[in-house]
Amino acid sequence: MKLVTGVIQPHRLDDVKSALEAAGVRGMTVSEASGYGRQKGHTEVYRGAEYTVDLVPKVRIEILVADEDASSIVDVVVGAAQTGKIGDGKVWTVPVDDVARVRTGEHGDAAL
Amino acid sequence: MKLVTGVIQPHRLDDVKSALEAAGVRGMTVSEASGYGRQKGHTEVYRGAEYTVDLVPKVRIEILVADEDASSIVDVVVGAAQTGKIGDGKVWTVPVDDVARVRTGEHGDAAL
Amino acid sequence: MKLVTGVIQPHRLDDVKSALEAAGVRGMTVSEASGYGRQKGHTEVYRGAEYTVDLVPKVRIEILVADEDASSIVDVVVGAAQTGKIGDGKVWTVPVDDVARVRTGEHGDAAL
Amino acid sequence: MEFELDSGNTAWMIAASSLVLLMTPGLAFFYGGMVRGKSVLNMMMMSFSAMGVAGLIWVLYGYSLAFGSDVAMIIGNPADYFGLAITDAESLMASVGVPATVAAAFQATFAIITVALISGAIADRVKFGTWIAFAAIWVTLVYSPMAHMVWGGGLLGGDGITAGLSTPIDFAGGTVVHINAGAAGLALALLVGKRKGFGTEPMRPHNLPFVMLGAGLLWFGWFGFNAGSEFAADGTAGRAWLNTLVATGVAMLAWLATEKVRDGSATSLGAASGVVAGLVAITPAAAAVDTYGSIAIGAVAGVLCALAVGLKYKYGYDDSLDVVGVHLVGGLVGTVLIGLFATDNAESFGVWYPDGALNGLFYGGGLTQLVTQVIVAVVAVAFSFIVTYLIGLALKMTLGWRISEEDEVAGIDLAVHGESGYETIQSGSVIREVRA
Amino acid sequence: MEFELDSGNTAWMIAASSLVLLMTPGLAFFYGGMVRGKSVLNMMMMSFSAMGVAGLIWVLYGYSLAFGSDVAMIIGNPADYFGLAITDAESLMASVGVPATVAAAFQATFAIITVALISGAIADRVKFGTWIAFAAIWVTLVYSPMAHMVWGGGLLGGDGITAGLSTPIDFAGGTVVHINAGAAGLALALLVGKRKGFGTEPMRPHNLPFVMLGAGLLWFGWFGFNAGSEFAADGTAGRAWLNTLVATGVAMLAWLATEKVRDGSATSLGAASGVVAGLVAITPAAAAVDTYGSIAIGAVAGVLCALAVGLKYKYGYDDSLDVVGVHLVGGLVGTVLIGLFATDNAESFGVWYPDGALNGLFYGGGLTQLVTQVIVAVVAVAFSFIVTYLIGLALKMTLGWRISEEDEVAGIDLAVHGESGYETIQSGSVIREVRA
Amino acid sequence: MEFELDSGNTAWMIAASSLVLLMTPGLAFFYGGMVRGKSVLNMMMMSFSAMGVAGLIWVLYGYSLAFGSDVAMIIGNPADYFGLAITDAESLMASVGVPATVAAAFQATFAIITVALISGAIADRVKFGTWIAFAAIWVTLVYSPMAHMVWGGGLLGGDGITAGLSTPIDFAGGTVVHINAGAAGLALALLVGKRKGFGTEPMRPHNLPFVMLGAGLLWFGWFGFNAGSEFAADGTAGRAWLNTLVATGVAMLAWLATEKVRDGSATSLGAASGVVAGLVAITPAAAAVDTYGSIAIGAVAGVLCALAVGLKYKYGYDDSLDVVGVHLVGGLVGTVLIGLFATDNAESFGVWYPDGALNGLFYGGGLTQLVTQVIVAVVAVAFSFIVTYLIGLALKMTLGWRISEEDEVAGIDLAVHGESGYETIQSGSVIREVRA
Ligand SMILES: Nc1ncnc2c1ncn2[C@@H]1O[C@H](COP(=O)(O)OP(=O)(O)O)[C@@H](O)[C@H]1O
Ligand SMILES: Nc1ncnc2c1ncn2[C@@H]1O[C@H](COP(=O)(O)OP(=O)(O)O)[C@@H](O)[C@H]1O
Ligand SMILES: Nc1ncnc2c1ncn2[C@@H]1O[C@H](COP(=O)(O)OP(=O)(O)O)[C@@H](O)[C@H]1O
Repeated sequence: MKLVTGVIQPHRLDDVKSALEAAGVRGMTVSEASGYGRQKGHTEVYRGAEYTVDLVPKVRIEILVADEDASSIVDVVVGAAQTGKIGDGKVWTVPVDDVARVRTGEHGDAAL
Repeated sequence: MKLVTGVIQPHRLDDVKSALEAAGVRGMTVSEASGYGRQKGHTEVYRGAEYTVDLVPKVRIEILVADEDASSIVDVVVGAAQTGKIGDGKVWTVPVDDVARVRTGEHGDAAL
Repeated sequence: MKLVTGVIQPHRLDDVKSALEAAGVRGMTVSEASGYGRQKGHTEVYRGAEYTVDLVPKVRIEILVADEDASSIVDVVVGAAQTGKIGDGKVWTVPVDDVARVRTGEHGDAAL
Repeated sequence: MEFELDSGNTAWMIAASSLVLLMTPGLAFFYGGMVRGKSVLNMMMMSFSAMGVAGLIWVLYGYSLAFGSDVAMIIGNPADYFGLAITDAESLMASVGVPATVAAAFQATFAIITVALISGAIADRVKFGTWIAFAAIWVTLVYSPMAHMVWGGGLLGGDGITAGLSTPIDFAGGTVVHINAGAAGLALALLVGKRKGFGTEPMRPHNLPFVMLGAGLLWFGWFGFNAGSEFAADGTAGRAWLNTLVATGVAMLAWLATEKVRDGSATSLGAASGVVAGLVAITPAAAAVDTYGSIAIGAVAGVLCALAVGLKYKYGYDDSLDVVGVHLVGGLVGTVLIGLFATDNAESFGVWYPDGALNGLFYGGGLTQLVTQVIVAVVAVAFSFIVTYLIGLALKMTLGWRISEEDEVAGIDLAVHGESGYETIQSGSVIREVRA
Repeated sequence: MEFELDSGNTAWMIAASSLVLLMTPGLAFFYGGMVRGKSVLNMMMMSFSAMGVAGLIWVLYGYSLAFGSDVAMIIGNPADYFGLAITDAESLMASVGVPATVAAAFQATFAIITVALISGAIADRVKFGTWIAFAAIWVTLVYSPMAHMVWGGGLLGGDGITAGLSTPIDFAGGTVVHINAGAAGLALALLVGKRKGFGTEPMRPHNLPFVMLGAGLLWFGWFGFNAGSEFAADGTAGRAWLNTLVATGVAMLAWLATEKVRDGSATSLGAASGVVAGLVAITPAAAAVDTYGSIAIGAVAGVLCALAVGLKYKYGYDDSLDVVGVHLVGGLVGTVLIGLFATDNAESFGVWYPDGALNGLFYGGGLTQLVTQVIVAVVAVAFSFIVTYLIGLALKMTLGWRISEEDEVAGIDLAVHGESGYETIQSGSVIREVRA
Repeated sequence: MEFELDSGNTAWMIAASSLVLLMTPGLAFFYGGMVRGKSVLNMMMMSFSAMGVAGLIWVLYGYSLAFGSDVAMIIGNPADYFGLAITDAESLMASVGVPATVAAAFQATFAIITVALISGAIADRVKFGTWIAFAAIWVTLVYSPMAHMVWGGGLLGGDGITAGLSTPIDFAGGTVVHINAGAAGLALALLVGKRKGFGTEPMRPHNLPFVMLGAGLLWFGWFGFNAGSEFAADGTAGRAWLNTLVATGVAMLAWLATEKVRDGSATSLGAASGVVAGLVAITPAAAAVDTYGSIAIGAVAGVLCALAVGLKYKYGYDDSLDVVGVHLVGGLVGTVLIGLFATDNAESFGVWYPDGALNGLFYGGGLTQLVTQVIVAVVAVAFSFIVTYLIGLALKMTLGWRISEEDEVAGIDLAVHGESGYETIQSGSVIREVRA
C-alpha cells in the first residue's frame, strides 16, 4: 500500500475531493498546514512595524491507496488541484507496510 | 524503525494514550485532523442554506517505534481506539530510515 | 527522494527556517502539533479542579529532499532546533517513492 | 420660545445617545461573526468607518439637511445649522427641555447605524475606498432627505402625501432607518454582484459567538434607539422599552420555531437573527402598540424574516448578510402592521402616537391608517432604492466596486487591509522595516 | 394617589433596566466561554432563550403574579395587571415618580436573568425543548411567587414570617435572584445527572477571554441591578453603586489570594469568578452596608465561594458552572452577613434599609437582624429547591432532560442546534438545498 | 450650603459612572487582543486587577487624597473622607445636586482606568504580584496627587502655577489621566526593559476583533467619561458628547489615511488605534471647543499618534502597546491644542470652560492660554515620569519586575496564571486532585 500526501491550495480542496470521489477513493484525512516555498508571502504592517509573513495557508490531504492505484491517484490530485500559479503545492507518495481499520481490526488492502 | 500513524476519534485519545503508556511507549506526537470516509458527515443549516459537512473531526497520532515493536503498537492503538462504530479510523505503518533526537543529536533506536 | 519530518519547539521555527534556507532548501510545509514525551507537561487549575496537561505545543516541519541531501538536512534541523533541554523533539526520515509539483505536473527531483 | 432645561429628560437622552452609538460596534460583531474568517476585519471596518464618515457629515451639514428649514418638503436647508451652530431654543427637543447639542447627538447616531447596516449586503468583496465614498454620498443624498421627509416636516410626515388620510406613524425609524437601509442594500447587492462561489461554496459564519455578541449589544443599544425616540424619560419611553423587549423575544422564538419546523433544528444564528428581526419590526411601532400588538408584530416578523432570508438563493442576488431579508422585510412588517395594531391607550399602557394618526384596524380605527402606512412604505422603498442605485452606478463607473477575484479568494482582509484577524503559527515573519 | 412624574428618577430607571437586560447576554458569554468549544452555542442559547420566554411570561402574567394584589402572602393575582395594563398611579414606583411601564420593565429584566443563571448547573447535556418548557414553568411557579413573597408583601417581607423579629433586608435580590437560582441549580444538577466524563475527563473553559467579557458585562449591568433597585437617582443609589464596585473588587482579590495560596497561581477564571461572587454577595446588602461592610462582604464571599466550587467534586453532583458554589453560597453570604453589617447611617454614607429592619450585630443592633436574615434564607432555599425539584421531575418523566450520550460526546451544538461555534477547514461541504 | 438633590443630574452621573467603569474591561480587550495569544490572560488580568486595587484604595483614602482639604497645593487630607464618610453637602458635585456617593463613584472609575492604561507599556513580561503592588502605590503617590493638583485646588488648577496667566483647561482628564498614564508608561517601559525578541521577532496582535471590541467599548464608555465630566445633564454635556463623537471619528479616518499613504493599506488596528487616539486627545478639550475645534484636534491626533507609535523602534524602548504613542502624545495634543481652539461660545455650541480660562489663539484669545496649557503639560509629564520611575525602581530592587526569560518564551499566561486562553486538543490531561 501507499500513502499519497498532497499539500494544496485551500480553495482547491473541494475540487480535489470531488475528483477523488469520482476516481473511487472512499476515504482521506485532511489537515491544516502552512507552506513555505517559491510562492512569495506578503507583508503586514501593525502600528508602524512591517512583518514579512512567508508562510501561506495550505491544506494537507492524506490518502491511503493500494499500490497499483498510487500513481493514478497522484495524477487525480495534481489535476484537480492545479491552477498553474506558483504555490499550487506538492503531492508525494510513501510506501506503507500495513494499514489497519480500527473499527474491525482488518489489515491490508481490506482496511482501506 | 517505523512510524505508526493513527487517525482516530478525538474522544478516544485519552484511552489510546494510556494504553500506549502501558505498552511502554514513551513519546508521541498528536495533531488535529479532519476525516472523510464511510462515516457520514452531517447537515448544517445557516439562514435557509443547507450545507453538507462531510469532514468529521479526528485526531492524528504519530509514534516512532523500533521495527520489532511496530505491529504490537498498531494493535495497541487499534484496541484502545475501537468503539466498533463507523469512523473509528485507520492506523498505518511506514518504514523510517532514521530518527534523530534533537536535544542530543543521537540517532537510531536510541533516539526514540 | 526522502521526506524529512521534524517535530520541534515552536520558538525554534524561525531559526530552523533560516538554517534551512542557508542550506539551500527552497520549500517546506509547517503545521501545528502537540507532543507527548519525556518533557513534563504542566498543571492547570480551573475552579478547584487540577488538570495535568501532558501535551505540549510543538511545530511539525516536513521537507522533501533528494536522497543525497537527507542526512545533511536532518543535521541542519537538529542543529538549528537544539536548545539542549528536554522536549527539543525528533527528526526522522522516510523514503519517498515519488514527488509531483502540482503547478507543472513535474515528477521526481525536478518537482522539489 | 424660552428654553427650559429638563435635567431628567436630558439625562436619559444622553444615555440613549450613548446606547445607540454602541449599536454600530455591535453591528460590526453581528456582521463580522457572520462572514468567513478571512473577511472579518473588512466587515468590521465597514461599520467603524461609517462612524467616522457619517458622524463628520452629520455635524457639518447632515443634521441641517434633515432638520433645517424645509425646502420643497424634501430636504432641509444645510446652511441653517452648519457645523451644529444651534441655540437651545431651536433644539429639536426644546419642548421637552433637551438642549440642542443632545438632540443633535442622538440624531447623529441614527445616521451612522443606518449607513453601517447597508454594508451587510455587499460583504467580502468591495473596495474600501469606494465604500467610504458611498457612505459619504449616501448620508447626504439618501439618509438626510429621508429623515427630513419623515421627521423634519417633509413628504412622509403629517402634512405630506398622506395628509388627506392620516399622519403616518414611525416612532423610531422603521422607514428612515430600516426600510431605507434594506432597500439600499438590495440596490447595491444587485449592482455589485455576487461573491465568487455564492450559492455553491459553503460560506458559513466563522464565529457564531461573535454574532451572538453583536445581537446582544444591538438589543441593548436598541433600548436607547426606541425608548430614546420618545425624547423624554416618561411612561411612553417605558412602553417603547417594554415593546422592544417583548417583540424581540417573541421574534426570536418565532424564528427558532420556524427553523425547527422547516430545518429540524433551532440554531443560534436563528436566535440572533430573530432578535434583530424583532428589533427592526418593532422600531416604527415602538410606543404605538400595546403588549398584544408588540407580541403580534414580533411573531410575524420572526416567521416572515426567517422565510425571507432564503429568497436571495431563489432569485440569485447576493445580499450576503440579509439586509433585505431582515431590515427591508422587518421594516415593512413593522410599518404595515401599525395599521392593524396602533392604539393610543395611554392610560393603561403608556402608548402614544402623533396627532393626526389613527388607531389600527384591530383597535377600532378602520383601514385608513393601514393605507397611510402602506403608502409611506412604498414611497420610502422607491426613493431609497432608486437614489441608491444611481449613486452605486456612478461609483461603479468611476472608482469601481469590486476587488479582484483573486483577492476575494485569498481573503479581503489581507488584500485590502494588509492584516488577518487572528494570529496563526507565530513564525515565518521578520520585521523588515520600521517607520516613524 | 396622584402620579407625578420625576423625569430624573425615570431616566435612571430606564437606563438601569437597559443595563440589567445586558446582563443576560453577558451571562451567555460568562457561561459560554466556560464550557467546551463543542457546547458554546447551546450554553448561549439557554440564556438567550430565557430572554424570550421569561420576558413574554412576565408581560403577560408574571408581573401580576409578583406584584398583583396579595393571595395568601404567597402569590399575586395574575388578573390584576394581565398584559401589563397598569396605570401610572398603580406603578410599583409611583412614590418616586417612575411610571408603571418603566417599573414593569425593570422587574422583567430580573425575572430573565434569574432563569438564565440556572442554566449553568446543567450545561452541555439537556434537550433544548425541555429547557424552554422549564424556563416557562419556573418563572411561573418559582420566580414570581418568590418575588411576591419578598417584595410584593408576602411571607418573606416585613409582615411575613419574621414580623415578630424585624423586616428582612434584601435590597436588590439576594434571595429572589441568587439564592433562588442557586437552589434551583442544585435541584436540577442532582436530577439531571452528571455529564459523561465528569470528574475524570478534562473540561476546561474553551475561551477564557469570553469568560472575562462576560464578567465585565455582568459587572457593568449589575450597577443597574443594584443601584437601580433604589428606584431613584439619589445618594442611596450612589451607595449601592459604590458597594457594587468595592465588594466586587475585593471579592476578586480575595478569590485570587485563595487560589494563590491553595493552587500556586492566581487565575483569570478566578478573577472572573471572584467578580461574580462579589456581585452576588453584595446584591442583598447593596445599600444597607457602608464602605467597611461592603469590603467585609466581598472578602468573605471571595474566599468562601472559591472554596465552595470544589464541593461538587467531593459530593459528586455536576453543577457544571458552579451555580451553587457562586450563586447559592454567595447569595447566602450576603444575605446572612447583612445581619452583622447592616446600618442606616444615611448622613455620611448614603446607606438605607427598610422600616422595621435593624442594624447588624457589629453596628449595635444585636442579633435580631441576623436571625431574621437566616430564617429568610433558609425558607427561600427550601421553597426554591423543593418546587424546582418537582418541576424538574415532572419534566424528566415527560419530555426527558438528557440528550443521548453519543450526542453529548460529539457535542451538543451539533446535535441539538445543527451548528458549530467556529469555522473549521472551509471545505468539504456543499449547498444541498435552498429554502424560501 | 443646603444640599438639594437634582434627580436628573444624578441620573446621568450614575449612568456615566457605569459607562466609565466599563472602559476598563473594554481596555482589557483592546490590550488583550493586541498581545500574542500566549499572554492574553495576563494582559486582561492587569486591567481587571486594577479595578480591585485602585477601587479599594480609592474608597479608603484615595478620594480623600484627591479631594480632601488642601495640603501644600499638592495633596488632599486623607483623613477628611476616609472610608468615604461624606455628607451630601460636602459632595464634590453638590452645586449641581449630585450626592456625595455618586460623585465619589464617578471619580473612582477614573482612578481605575488610569492605572490600567499603564499596563500596556509593560505587556507580556512582568510579575503579577509586582504589578499589584505597583498599582496600589501608584494610585496613592501619583494619581491622587495629580488629581488633587488639577481638580482639587492644587498647583495645576486656577490658583496654581499659572495663576498669573490663566486657568488651565482640562475638562475630563487630559493631564490627570492620559498624560499621567503615558508618562508613567514611558518610565516603566524604560525601567522594565524589552521583551525577548522585541524588534526582531513578529509580535502581531493575536485577535484583532478583540481589539475592535475593546475600541468599541472604550468609545461607548468614554461618553460617560467626557460628557460625565460636566457633572450635569445639560447642553455642555451634550457638546462634550458631540466632540467625543466627532474628534474620535476624524482621528480614526486620519490614522487610516496616514497608514494608507505610508504603508499602502488602512488597517483595522489603525482604525481602533485612531479611535483611542481621538478619544484621548479630545478628553481635556471635550466641552471647550466647538465642532471645528474638535475636528482639528481629531485630525492632528490621528496623524501624530500614527507617526508616534513607530518611535519605540527608533529609540529602542519597548512600550509594547503604545501607551506613550497614544496616551502621552494624544494627551499632549489635546492639552496643547486647547490653546488654539478654546472658546466659550455657549450660545450656539454649548461650549464651556472654567472661569479664568481664555479663548485660544484661533478664537481671539491670544497666546496666553496656549502658554498655560504647555506649562501644565510639562509639569504633569515631569511629575508623573519622575515619581513613577522612583516607584518602579524601588519595586525593581525589592520584588523585581521580570519573569524569567524561559517563562516569557513559553508564555506568561501559563507561567504566571497557570492557564491558557483557549482550549487546545481536548485530551492529554486528567484530573489529579480535587480541592474543597
Ligand atoms: N521541499 C518541500 N518539502 C515540503 N513541502 C514543500 C517543499 N517545497 C514546497 N513545498 C510545499 O509546497 C507549497 C508550494 O510550493 P511553492 O514552491 O510555493 O510553489 P510550487 O510548488 O508551485 O513551485 C509550499 O507552500 C509548501 O507547502
Ligand atoms: N483511504 C484513506 N486514506 C486516509 N485516511 C482515511 C482513508 N479512509 C479513511 N480514512 C480516515 O479514517 C477515518 C474513518 O474512516 P471511515 O471510512 O469513516 O470509517 P471506518 O474506517 O470505520 O470504515 C476517516 O474519517 C479518515 O480520517
Ligand atoms: N516515539 C515518538 N514518536 C513520535 N514523536 C515523539 C516520540 N517521542 C517523542 N516525540 C516527540 O518529540 C517531542 C520531544 O520528546 P521528549 O521525549 O519530550 O524530549 P526529548 O526528545 O528531548 O527526549 C515530543 O513532545 C513529541 O512531540
